[in-house]
Amino acid sequence: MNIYDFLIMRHELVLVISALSLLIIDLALKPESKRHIIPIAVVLFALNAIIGYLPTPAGILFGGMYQSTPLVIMMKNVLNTGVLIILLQSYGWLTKEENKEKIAEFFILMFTTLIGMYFMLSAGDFLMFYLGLETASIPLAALAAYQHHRTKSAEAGIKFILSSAFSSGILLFGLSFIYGTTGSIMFSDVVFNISDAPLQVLAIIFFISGMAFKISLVPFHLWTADVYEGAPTNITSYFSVISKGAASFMLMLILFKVFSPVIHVWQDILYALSVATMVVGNLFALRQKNMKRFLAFSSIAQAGFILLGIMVGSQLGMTSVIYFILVYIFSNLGAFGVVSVIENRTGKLSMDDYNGLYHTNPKLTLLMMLAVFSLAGIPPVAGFFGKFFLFTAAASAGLYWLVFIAVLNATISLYYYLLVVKAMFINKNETPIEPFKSDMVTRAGLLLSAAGIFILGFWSQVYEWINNLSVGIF
Amino acid sequence: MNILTLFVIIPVVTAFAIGFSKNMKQTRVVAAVGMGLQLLLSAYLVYAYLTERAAGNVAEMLFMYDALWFESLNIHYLVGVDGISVAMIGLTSIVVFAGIFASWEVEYLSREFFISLILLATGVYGFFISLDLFTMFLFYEVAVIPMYLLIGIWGSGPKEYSAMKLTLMLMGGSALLMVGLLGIYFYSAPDGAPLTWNLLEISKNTIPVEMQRFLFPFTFIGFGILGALFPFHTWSPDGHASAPTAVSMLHAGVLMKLGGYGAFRVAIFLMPDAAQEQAWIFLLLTATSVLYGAFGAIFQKDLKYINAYSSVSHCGLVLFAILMMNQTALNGAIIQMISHGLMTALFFALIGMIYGRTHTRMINEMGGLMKVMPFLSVVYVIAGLASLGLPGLSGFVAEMTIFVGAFQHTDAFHRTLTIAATASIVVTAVYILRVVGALLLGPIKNDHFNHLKDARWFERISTVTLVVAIAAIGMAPLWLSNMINVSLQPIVTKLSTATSTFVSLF
Amino acid sequence: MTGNIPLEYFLVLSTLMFFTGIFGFLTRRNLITMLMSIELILNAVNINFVAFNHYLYPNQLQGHFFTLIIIAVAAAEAAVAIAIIINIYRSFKSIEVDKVNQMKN
Amino acid sequence: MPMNAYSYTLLILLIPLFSFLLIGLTGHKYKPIISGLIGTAGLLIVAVLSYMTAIKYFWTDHVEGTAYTSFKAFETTWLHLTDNLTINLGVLLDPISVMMLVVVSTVSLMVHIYSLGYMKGEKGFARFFAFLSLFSFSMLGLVLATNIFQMYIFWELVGVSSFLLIGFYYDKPSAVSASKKAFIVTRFADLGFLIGILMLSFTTQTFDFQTLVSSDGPALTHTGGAVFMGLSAMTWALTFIFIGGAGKSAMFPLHIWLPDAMEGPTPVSALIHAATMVVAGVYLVARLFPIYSIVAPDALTIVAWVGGLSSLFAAIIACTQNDIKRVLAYSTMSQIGYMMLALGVSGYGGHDGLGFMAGNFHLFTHAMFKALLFLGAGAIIHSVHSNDMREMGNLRKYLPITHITFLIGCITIAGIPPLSGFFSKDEILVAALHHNIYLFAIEFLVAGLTAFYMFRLYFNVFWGKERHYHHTPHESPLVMTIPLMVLAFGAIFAGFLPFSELVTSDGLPFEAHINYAVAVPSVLIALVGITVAFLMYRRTSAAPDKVASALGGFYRGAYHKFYIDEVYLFVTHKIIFRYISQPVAWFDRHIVDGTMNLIGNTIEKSSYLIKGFQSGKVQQYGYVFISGTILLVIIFVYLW
Repeated sequence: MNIYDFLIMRHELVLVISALSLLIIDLALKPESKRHIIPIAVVLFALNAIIGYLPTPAGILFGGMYQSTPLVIMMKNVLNTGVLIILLQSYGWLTKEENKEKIAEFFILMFTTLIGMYFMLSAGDFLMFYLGLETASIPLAALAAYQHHRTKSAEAGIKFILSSAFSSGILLFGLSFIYGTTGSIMFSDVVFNISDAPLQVLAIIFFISGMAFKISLVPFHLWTADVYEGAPTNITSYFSVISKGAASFMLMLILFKVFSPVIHVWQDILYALSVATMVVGNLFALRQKNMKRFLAFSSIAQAGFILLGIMVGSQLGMTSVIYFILVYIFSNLGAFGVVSVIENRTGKLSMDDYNGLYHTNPKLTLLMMLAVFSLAGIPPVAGFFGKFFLFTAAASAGLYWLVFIAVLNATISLYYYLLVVKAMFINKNETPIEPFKSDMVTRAGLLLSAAGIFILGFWSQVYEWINNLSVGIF
Repeated sequence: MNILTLFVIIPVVTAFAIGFSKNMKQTRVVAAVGMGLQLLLSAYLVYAYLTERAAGNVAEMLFMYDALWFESLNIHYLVGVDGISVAMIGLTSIVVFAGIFASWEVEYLSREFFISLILLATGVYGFFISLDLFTMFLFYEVAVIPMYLLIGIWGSGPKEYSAMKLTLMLMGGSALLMVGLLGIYFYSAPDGAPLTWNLLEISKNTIPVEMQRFLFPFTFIGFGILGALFPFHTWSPDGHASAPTAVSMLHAGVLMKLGGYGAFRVAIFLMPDAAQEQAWIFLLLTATSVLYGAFGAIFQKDLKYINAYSSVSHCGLVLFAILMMNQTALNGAIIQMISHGLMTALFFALIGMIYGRTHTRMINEMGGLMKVMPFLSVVYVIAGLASLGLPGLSGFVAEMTIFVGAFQHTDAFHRTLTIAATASIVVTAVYILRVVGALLLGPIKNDHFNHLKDARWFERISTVTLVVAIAAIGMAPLWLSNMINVSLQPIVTKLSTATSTFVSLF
Repeated sequence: MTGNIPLEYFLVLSTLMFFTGIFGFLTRRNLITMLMSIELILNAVNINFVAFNHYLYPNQLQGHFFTLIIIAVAAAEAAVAIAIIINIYRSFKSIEVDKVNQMKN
Repeated sequence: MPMNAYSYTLLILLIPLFSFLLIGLTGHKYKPIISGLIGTAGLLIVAVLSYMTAIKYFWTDHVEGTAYTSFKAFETTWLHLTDNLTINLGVLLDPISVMMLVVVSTVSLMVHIYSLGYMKGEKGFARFFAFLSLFSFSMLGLVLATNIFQMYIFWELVGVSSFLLIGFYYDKPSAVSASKKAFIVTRFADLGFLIGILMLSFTTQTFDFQTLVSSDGPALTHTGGAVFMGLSAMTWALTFIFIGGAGKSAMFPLHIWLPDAMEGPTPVSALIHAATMVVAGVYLVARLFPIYSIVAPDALTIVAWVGGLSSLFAAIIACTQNDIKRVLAYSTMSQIGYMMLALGVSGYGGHDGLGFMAGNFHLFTHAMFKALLFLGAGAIIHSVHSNDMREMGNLRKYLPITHITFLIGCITIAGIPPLSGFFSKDEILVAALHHNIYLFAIEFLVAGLTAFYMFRLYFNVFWGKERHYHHTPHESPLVMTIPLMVLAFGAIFAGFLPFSELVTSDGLPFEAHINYAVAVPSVLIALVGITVAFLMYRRTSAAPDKVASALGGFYRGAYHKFYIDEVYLFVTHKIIFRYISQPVAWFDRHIVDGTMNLIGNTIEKSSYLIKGFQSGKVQQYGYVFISGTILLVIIFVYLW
């Protein structure tokens, strides 16, 4: 094990270094000059994001506990992109007076969670996986409770930490049985000893429900709405895209790598979960007036779609899932970006406040429209392609009826997405939100997501790139 | 640059240009110029197509252009036209051109209005030129969505409700469609061979019959919903009633044709066996909607509702003819699409213009308009006569081709339905004359009508364009029907390969 | 030393602990107590791991390691949780779980 | 005979079309009278061309003793339907089409000239002449049709031009409804025609008349075919086609539109609803006559009986009407009944074809005298400004020319020799007698009735006692009286045309001579009718009312046209409108649309139903969580 081996885990290393350095810098800075942290952090992260794309040898460390494959690296890069956008978008919010004391914490915590996710993604055994999972979720709780003066924020924090601890308890209970029945926690060993013996199926179900909590699948989703609403908007967007995305990747990896022999079991389980998730998520989203809760439920419904790709268990499925999540990152961040910008300026969160937005802030409105259309899967924006490929994947496994249910749900979801468009374009409003201009950085963040929504669909090379790196189980 | 791609590029460019226009005047001028170009281009396309054919080019599709898009899924940007698509493109250009002028005086958010209108047109053009199922579906949905904003923002009456209903029902249709298309894709090639979205490739291969049985209803109904297939037509009356003039024109005139076109280009063409087996169900449905729409129209009082129901009847006839699945009937179906597109667009244009003057669409509140606005009234009468199938106007050609074609079937089932369908020409006459009588003739009901002005210049452009087209087809239909006939050959041959036989009720 | 106690006993014990923890989590009104119930769940898991390791796979240590890690993580979790609970107490003047119920539906 | 010798006949079609377009598009630009002159001039040329054609066809180009051939002067493909079936447009020349050519162009020309005076000062003068030209174009196209589909095309066109002309006074509600009625009733009949065409063309795989009627053609050689309800396919086809003819020719029970059609300007009634369009049905049957008589005799029987009954029915009603135009309308219906019957009782070839000849003969003469009568009535109305004969009387001293010509018309229609009506009607009676005694009886009776109601009209208008008119009636200008005289001339001498040598079922001439056994009684009964009318109406007396009350219910029934209109009204409004259309509309709104809305609402509702799950309590979340897990375990571990 020489020094170069550490290059294999460069994502994590760079992040650890940046987190620590931020900590130190933060100590050095005086309160009034703390906001200089932001550029430094952003630059550091951008650095990380770029380094992520440099070519590198895939490899295995710590006797297989940590393994980095091109696929995983690609997943990390996808997540990096999202996080970068989030950082840009949260500039306006961070520079507010209330936050100036704890800007550094924001970055440090966020980087830490990211480190956790990366370790989780590169995990070679359940131990590393569990470590990563917890490293990812515990700081998230702190982030959710970031605005300690807002009771809602604290409530979000406690709700998240309790439920996540609960869920990881159940997940671990499943893992313990897997260990008991297979005699190993190494993925490479488990895969040979796994079968559909009752105890193992039970273990798998416990495991899946633990992961389902992170991806917020019905019926393990109930925390989502409250936490999303309570947490600061930018954190919410982090929850909704990055942590959900990482969890889905992980679920997919483990199902494909470890539980591939029993695909017939988990395919049915995911089938049930995905139908439930799509339907319930949509039904809840229908009547939400608070934009954050609305997006929370819509993202639950989206998770249902993600399962379509996962349960196929083939290269096509994996590609479509990764591609969809990439698209979903951009679309959701577009929507959340607009919500957060407006919240920071006016503190308004209700859909009714958006009435007549187009007449005062056309650019934001257009971005919002693009975003919701992309979420609804309307061409020519990227969301359409993402959804279409997911459906293609599902159909490739012959799950036509599931596809049908899914598309019907997409239609239902279109209804409430159109409600937003309706509010912004059609509804009249005596006191519309005043016209305003955000700062450059935030604008850059919004622009980036808009560009993603627009280009990603037509830019087929992205899809092919993902496809070449994706591996199926068959 | 491939000529067909221009059909997508010009509108997009126009939309962008409109985005930069300063005021209403610039906006509409830009729109008019852009769509005028489009009209010329399609005229040229017709000419180029005919010369190509005359030069002995017997390829199934002309002006093909193929670009690989998503390699791993074998998705291409593949375009090409045959006589049928050329005809539909021509129709689209005419209607859009007329639509621009019909909405010359949209003041509220005029820029956005024209942009969405033209984007809708883009979708339609793209749909008609695509030979790749994926691209086709993409453009299909592109065409459907701007509808929501167009109706929701610029509409009248219960516009939010109608817009939402229309959008959701059409999207529900594309839900069915999605399943159908994916199924077709995964059986597009014999085992081992690479799958393809390419319409022509798929048509060379035979989809397993049991899969066809499963997929055909999805595909046909999916398209049928947009083609106002009974009982999935109810988006149409409300939608049309609430939509602004130009949108009703485009929607009834062109967008509903996507349904018929797709139903026969995709559903019938690729799955002839299932089509043969299940035709009887849909024949019953369509025959119903032919009469049902006509009878429904008799009772309506709102001009737009009357026209919406007559559209249900006429589009029902289109699907009816498609399901007859012989060359003549198919030919008639295409001509009927064009003819109905033109005349219903003309109707909606006139209704919009009349409404803009009288501020009512209730026929019992109007009367004697012939005196005050002779031009509009005469054009209305012409449209009416076209709609009830008067010789010399397009409607007659289409209907007669359909009836004669449909009657060539030897079995009682087809013929009984045909005769039932022919009965619609009487009912049509009834409601058309009812409207003409109540609306244009008779004494003037309302004094302030006396001060109303006749058509302005742009309205004249809009209506005359359509009237000329209608009359041209009606007087000299031969070239059109020949153009279509040639292109129908491969489809008919494909249909004749169907192994399974028609299931007749009696 | 534990040689004459069969594995099943440990499993029964752990399962009991597991469900006790869940029961506690679902029923206790006090946030701290809920946290403790979660600890119960985790410890049930720990027992599982150690027992399996000891009885079935004596010649390896994965289970033991896992247990240690779980304990450590549980501690960290508890730390953050309690920090938040203090925060909760500040804002709600109570650590009754039902009071923490601003956001619903 | 060379085709190109006749290709100029295409002009006969094109000239009226051209003048229609010219007047229609530019008519509003210049003085109305100009458009009138354009139309008239066009028709004049057409008339000249038609006479040329007739003379060329019947005499100069015809080799003595040979059959009159039928040939196409011009033909082009209009629409290509199937491999066998193409719709052509062209000009077909044979005895009947040439004869019709003469009839149409003559009457149309007269009406054009007449209208120059009659319509003077009307607003919409140009429009009127545009429509007249359109009608002439369509009618000529119908006459010269080379195939049954071309005939259908122009059939529809004459229908619409009659619709436009009936509704000429479009601000008069009665006119509007009359035009609607005319169009829809005929449209309904045309549906029958269309279905007939579909059947015929399917069985024979051709539209072309020559192919259809050629002795070795698919139609005549067609035997039996699919039998439905005991009748062969051909019989059905031809019956349906006859429905179309019956509709246009106002045969019972599709006649109801004709009386109302009198709402149109009188020249229109003369042209369309007396001389030309209404005989289209007869012409249609005559066109397909060989098929009728050889392949589908049953259909021909139907034709005969429908004709006979209609003529009786109409004659009875005509005796009771007071509106002079309506009287004429019913008499038209009755006369057309004659023609139909004549065709119906006729055989094919040689002297059996007497009825065929007679039918066309009567068509010819009737066109003359009925146009004359209508134009005369127009002159009367023009001067009195009323249609009601009860408001007229003793007009002979005000309108001498009209009086004389009208009298000629009456005598002709009554069938008094040597005027033309006598000859044609006599031939019909002879044919009927040979074929079917009952029909003969009916027609015999009708002959008497005809004489009666015509002279009732005559005496009422021109004799009787003086009424006071708001301004003294004056004779019409020359432009109106000249056509009267011309037509009177025609009415007198048309009878001497040797029809039996010109227009026969097989084109070969045959010997036709007066059959005194029939002629004498028919003349006598006509005289009887005249005398009765004279006694009753020479002076106004109580006699008519006495007779009316004596007849009682029957009279009332006849006076109300036997309530046929009411029946139609009931069927359309009560049945179709209320019991089909209204339910359909309701069904669409509440069932079909309701289902869609229901789906939407259910989804909305259910989203509120399940909102309880999101209670905001962590423990409940955990509860749902664990129960979800356990549910999965139960399903997938135990049940699977």
